[in-house]
Amino acid sequence: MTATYSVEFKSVSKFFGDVKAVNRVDLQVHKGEFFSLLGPSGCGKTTSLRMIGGLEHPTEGDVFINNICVNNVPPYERDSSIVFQNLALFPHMTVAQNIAFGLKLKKMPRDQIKAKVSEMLGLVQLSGMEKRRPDQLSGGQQQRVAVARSLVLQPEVLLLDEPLAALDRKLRKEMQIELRRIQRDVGITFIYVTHDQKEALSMSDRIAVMKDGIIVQLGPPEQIYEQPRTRFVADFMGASNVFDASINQQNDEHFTMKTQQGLDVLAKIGKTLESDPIGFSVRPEAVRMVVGNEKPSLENAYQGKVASLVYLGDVTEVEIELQGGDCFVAFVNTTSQSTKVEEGQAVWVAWSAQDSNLLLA
Amino acid sequence: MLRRIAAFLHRHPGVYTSLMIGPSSAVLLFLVAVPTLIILYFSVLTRDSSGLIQQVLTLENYASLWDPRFFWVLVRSLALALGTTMLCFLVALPLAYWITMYGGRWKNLLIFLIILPSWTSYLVRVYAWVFLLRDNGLILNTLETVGILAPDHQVRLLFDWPAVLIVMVYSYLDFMLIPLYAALNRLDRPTLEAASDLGARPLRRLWSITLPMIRGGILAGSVLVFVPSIGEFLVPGLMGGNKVNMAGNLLDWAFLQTDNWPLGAAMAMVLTVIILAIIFIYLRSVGKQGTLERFS
Amino acid sequence: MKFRSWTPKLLLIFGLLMYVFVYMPMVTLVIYSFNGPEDEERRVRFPWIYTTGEWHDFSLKWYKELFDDRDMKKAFQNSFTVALWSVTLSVLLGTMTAYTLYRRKFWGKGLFEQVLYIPLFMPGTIVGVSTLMFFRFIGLPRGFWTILLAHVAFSIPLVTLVILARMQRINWTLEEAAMDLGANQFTALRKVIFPLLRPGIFAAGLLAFPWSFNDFVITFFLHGPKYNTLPIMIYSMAGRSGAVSPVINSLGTLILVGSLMLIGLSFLLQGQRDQGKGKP
Amino acid sequence: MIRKRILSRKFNRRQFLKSTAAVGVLASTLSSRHAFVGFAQSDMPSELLDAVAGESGELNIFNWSDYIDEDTVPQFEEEFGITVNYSTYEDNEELLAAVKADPGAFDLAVPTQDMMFRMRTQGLIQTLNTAWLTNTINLSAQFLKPEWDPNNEYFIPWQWGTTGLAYNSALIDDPRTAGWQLLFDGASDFSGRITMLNEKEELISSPLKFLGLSLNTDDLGEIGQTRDILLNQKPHVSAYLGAEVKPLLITEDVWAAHLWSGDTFQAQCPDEGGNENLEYVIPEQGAELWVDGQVLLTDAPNPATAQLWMNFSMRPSVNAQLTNYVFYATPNQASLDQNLVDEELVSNPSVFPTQDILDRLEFQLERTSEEARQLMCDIELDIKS
Repeated sequence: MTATYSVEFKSVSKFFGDVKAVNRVDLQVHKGEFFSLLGPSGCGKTTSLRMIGGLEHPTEGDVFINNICVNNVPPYERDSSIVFQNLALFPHMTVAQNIAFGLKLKKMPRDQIKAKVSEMLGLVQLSGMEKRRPDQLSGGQQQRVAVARSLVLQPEVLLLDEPLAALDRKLRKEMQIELRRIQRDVGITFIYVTHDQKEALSMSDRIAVMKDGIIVQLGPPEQIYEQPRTRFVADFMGASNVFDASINQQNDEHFTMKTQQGLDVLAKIGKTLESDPIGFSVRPEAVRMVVGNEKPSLENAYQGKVASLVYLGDVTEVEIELQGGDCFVAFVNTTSQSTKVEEGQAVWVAWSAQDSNLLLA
Repeated sequence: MLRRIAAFLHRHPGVYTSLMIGPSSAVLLFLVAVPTLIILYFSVLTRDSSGLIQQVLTLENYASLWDPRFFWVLVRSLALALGTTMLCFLVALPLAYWITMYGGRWKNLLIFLIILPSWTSYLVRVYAWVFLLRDNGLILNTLETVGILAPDHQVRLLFDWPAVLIVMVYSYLDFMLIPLYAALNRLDRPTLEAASDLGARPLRRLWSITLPMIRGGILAGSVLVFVPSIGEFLVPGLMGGNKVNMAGNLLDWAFLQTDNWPLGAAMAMVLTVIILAIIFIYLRSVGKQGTLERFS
Repeated sequence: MKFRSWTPKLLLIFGLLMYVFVYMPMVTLVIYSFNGPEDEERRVRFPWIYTTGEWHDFSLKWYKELFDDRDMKKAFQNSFTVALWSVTLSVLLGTMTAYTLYRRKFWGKGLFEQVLYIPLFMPGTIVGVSTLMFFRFIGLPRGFWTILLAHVAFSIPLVTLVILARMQRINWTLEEAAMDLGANQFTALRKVIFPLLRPGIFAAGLLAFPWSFNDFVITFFLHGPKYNTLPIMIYSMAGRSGAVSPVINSLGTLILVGSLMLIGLSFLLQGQRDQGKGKP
Repeated sequence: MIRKRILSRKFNRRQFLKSTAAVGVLASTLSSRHAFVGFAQSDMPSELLDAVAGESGELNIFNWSDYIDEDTVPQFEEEFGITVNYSTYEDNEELLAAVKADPGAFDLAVPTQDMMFRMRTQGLIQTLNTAWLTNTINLSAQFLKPEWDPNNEYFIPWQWGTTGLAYNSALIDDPRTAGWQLLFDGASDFSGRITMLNEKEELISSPLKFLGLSLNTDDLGEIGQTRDILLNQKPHVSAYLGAEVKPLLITEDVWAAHLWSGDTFQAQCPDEGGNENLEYVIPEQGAELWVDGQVLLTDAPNPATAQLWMNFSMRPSVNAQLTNYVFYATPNQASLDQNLVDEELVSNPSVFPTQDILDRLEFQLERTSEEARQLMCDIELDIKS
């Protein structure tokens, strides 16, 4: 018996003229999962979402919802619902009318609609706002209405297209938590499109990173963050220490990589690699900076001097230039008095071989 | 049922598009494109001596248009249309400017008041001009009373081209005013202020900043006034006393007075070609945004 | 700086003069509509004499006659019927056209747009004679249908352009949202796009109705001897008697008052809605 | 019901109807409508009424605008139970174009005598059943077998008039007012104060008469002479108008006009507001006499009803009523004999010219020469371009 997926792509492509917006993508989204599509603009994430919702028709391949091919099912008959980037609340209807819109089309009896709407308003904490029009609500409230309007239909999957992009930082943070809470409460599959890696990391069960119409890496947030598979993912996830390097030596446990500046770096292999690595990355929080002459007892340890200091509040970002010319960034806890350094000061840079993440082509 | 249709149309968006655009395409095809071809067809038919049309092809109708009299009527039409356009522009620009800059919250009302008269019959208003413009009419009498005209003046307005021009400007003013107003309203005030700040005198500013920036509106207004006024026939007939005739009067003459459809069709064809050329050049130079300007 | 101070005043004077220019014929019309014989019951053979300039007496005679005039009623009815149908059809087709032009790509779209704009510019005389020849060619006798068809054809571009302008201001994701929430294309149009488009449609109707109601030139060529619209009737009455009958002036005055009331009402309704919107 | 309506109508009217038919109506309304139609047999032959009964009960009339008394149509409708659809036109050419464009739209029209010729040659009109038209006997001798319709089988006269000269005697004190010289020789003296009629035939007739020629001439040289006369006059002509000149005559913007008799009388308007200084002359060189008559159109859907109307129109009372309303002359001798026409009209020589004036008048007939017609079109184009 095959597993039931909420959403499945089988070799799905979407071409707009010569532009391959989505290129032979295979994807499975599990039931009840909070799944994110992450990538820069134009990577095909929104197009993928719209194909699930039925607003775009795949050029090739099949889209499944609940193991049923929905290629020829119009959006209004699909068991999915979208929360649009610009929310698309109907400006001529009240909050209650907006939420009831889909239910009315389903010809649900009036009293049931009323009950459902007030239940939904409770869920998104908007009770008492039924009579207002969208333009009388704050950004966050509008957000909630949009989510409620879709959720009230109890779709198999809720599709969210960068719904928080227009909000300010603080509200965004709140809404992230709120969305996650709602998703846990209702247990519906969420597919969330975003270009903000922090948002994806903080909310998702799994993340698919897309680039040029292809999923380049798919996995849980920790994996995506700690073990970016390619240079693109590493860059996109905000890693600062990314280096081109080639294999120097290899044994059962370790690789030795050589950077262009001639630095030899040790990396540990967890599993077999599909192709030869072309570089490596080290997360700044894994890099240790040690003041003094004593070499730290980690596999990789090099001497350099402090090139710049950027105060970030709780941590200080220290850039250290090694003798070969490579630059490393380390996050140093600001509160620790012992690590007070100045520009030009000589320091050690060190990290464990496990933290050297190999990058593939 | 409707659900099935909707689903079908969803799968076949081409069919949906055709259904949506089909009726108006048919209307445009049969009432704009085909009639133009029919003009062409009638213009090469023969009219026999008893006035009946014979299906004999001939170019004679075009040949008989090669007559200085037709030529002068055409020139007069173009000249009066051009005069109307220029006068409309000269009058509408300060008016539109005044409304935009000093209209404040009355702006919409002021524009609306200009359009309002067009709600009552055009004919009645045109006839009213006869009584305003005649020798013992309100306008000349007022000018005499005020002393602008001497009591024994020989100024005549009615039944000559000044009357035609005045009433044409009256009829077409809003066609010019609205695009100009729309363009001026969109004008970026800071840009004008920057120009003044950089030392542009008002007239200089008008010439080198304002006018170029509302070019689209000026073009739209000019075409909307110029082209329809070429074919005008009511105003020159009534105001020109059937002396200052324009192309439209000749069409009326050929079709309804002398019942010579082939000749009239040839005239209409020549006019159509001229007008289509103007529209074509205009659409090329501003694109469809320009046409939209009048209405947004 | 001196320049600045007199420019607005000059413009103001000019502007007021322009309003005088625009309203002079209207005022004449309204005044003459009240100029009648002392004895309102008296039968007047040549009512047009009361519009030649001399002031006789304030009289409501022409308003009374207006309501008794069988031909006038008929012509008014005809004009109204044509205008109503023409507006209904052209708004329907124009909305469909505008929607398709705005939202869809199709073969021949460029050409379609070019042809669409032509009627906006074409002089009425040419339109009149060309459609007249067309109708004779296909053997459709002149009358209601010829007028209506021509009016529809020449209102569609007007309506389409007005609605297109409005469509530029619509958030089209709403249509997708509606479909996503379970509305098919038609329901989405009806429940979401149409309500948002309503002001545009209203504006288009407001332009197209008086256009059709008052059109003289095209109708002149197409009306046929048995189907008179109001402008045609005014033309023939005025042509025969030499002046517009004061009865027509009273009709013109009533139409003016009616449209003012209509506009005032719509402004009022609009205002109330805007106020309602403002409240939290 | 019917009686009540008719009584109130009749007593409200300015002139009380004296015709036998009207009395008959009053007498017969005690019974049903059929009975009173039956009564009208004295006036209308029974075969005609039978034929009418077989038709649709409607009548489509196409007439000049403002050319009928307000009560004529209702009177006919009430008497015979027919619904009349009444449409109007402004000039003969419009009539011709309309009849050609919409065959079957009308039963009868009222062309001027020369247009009747053209319509006949183009097969647009059909012969009448003279046996039905019993009231023909009421016609004046002049119209009773005229040259253009020797058997009265095409054309039933409606009203007639002349095309002459209207001028303001207070503004123009000039011996040239006796004839066409006022408008041609005197044009420069009254520059901008004179108007000419707009219609081609009328426009060219006046210089022909001025030259002492027949207005029916086919001689190209003679017609050609009018071109120079008209072109020399053109700079001084204020406008080429039809009836639109009437208000301008009243306000004295126009001092002299080439105009029809009835319209001049309207501008003089004895009722009120007219200009009493207006005079109408039939120029000494002669002028055009015309008569508008009813014709039965070829594709008439209700030919019998149309002829019923024609016969009705020849009732002395009905035609007198027309004359009293439109100020043109009645072709109905019986109307005059029974003193049904207002005295002020009968005694006015511009409406009913005296015999010596009548001798100077000429009917326009249809030109047979295509060249002459072409030349006239060409001259008209010279004036209008």
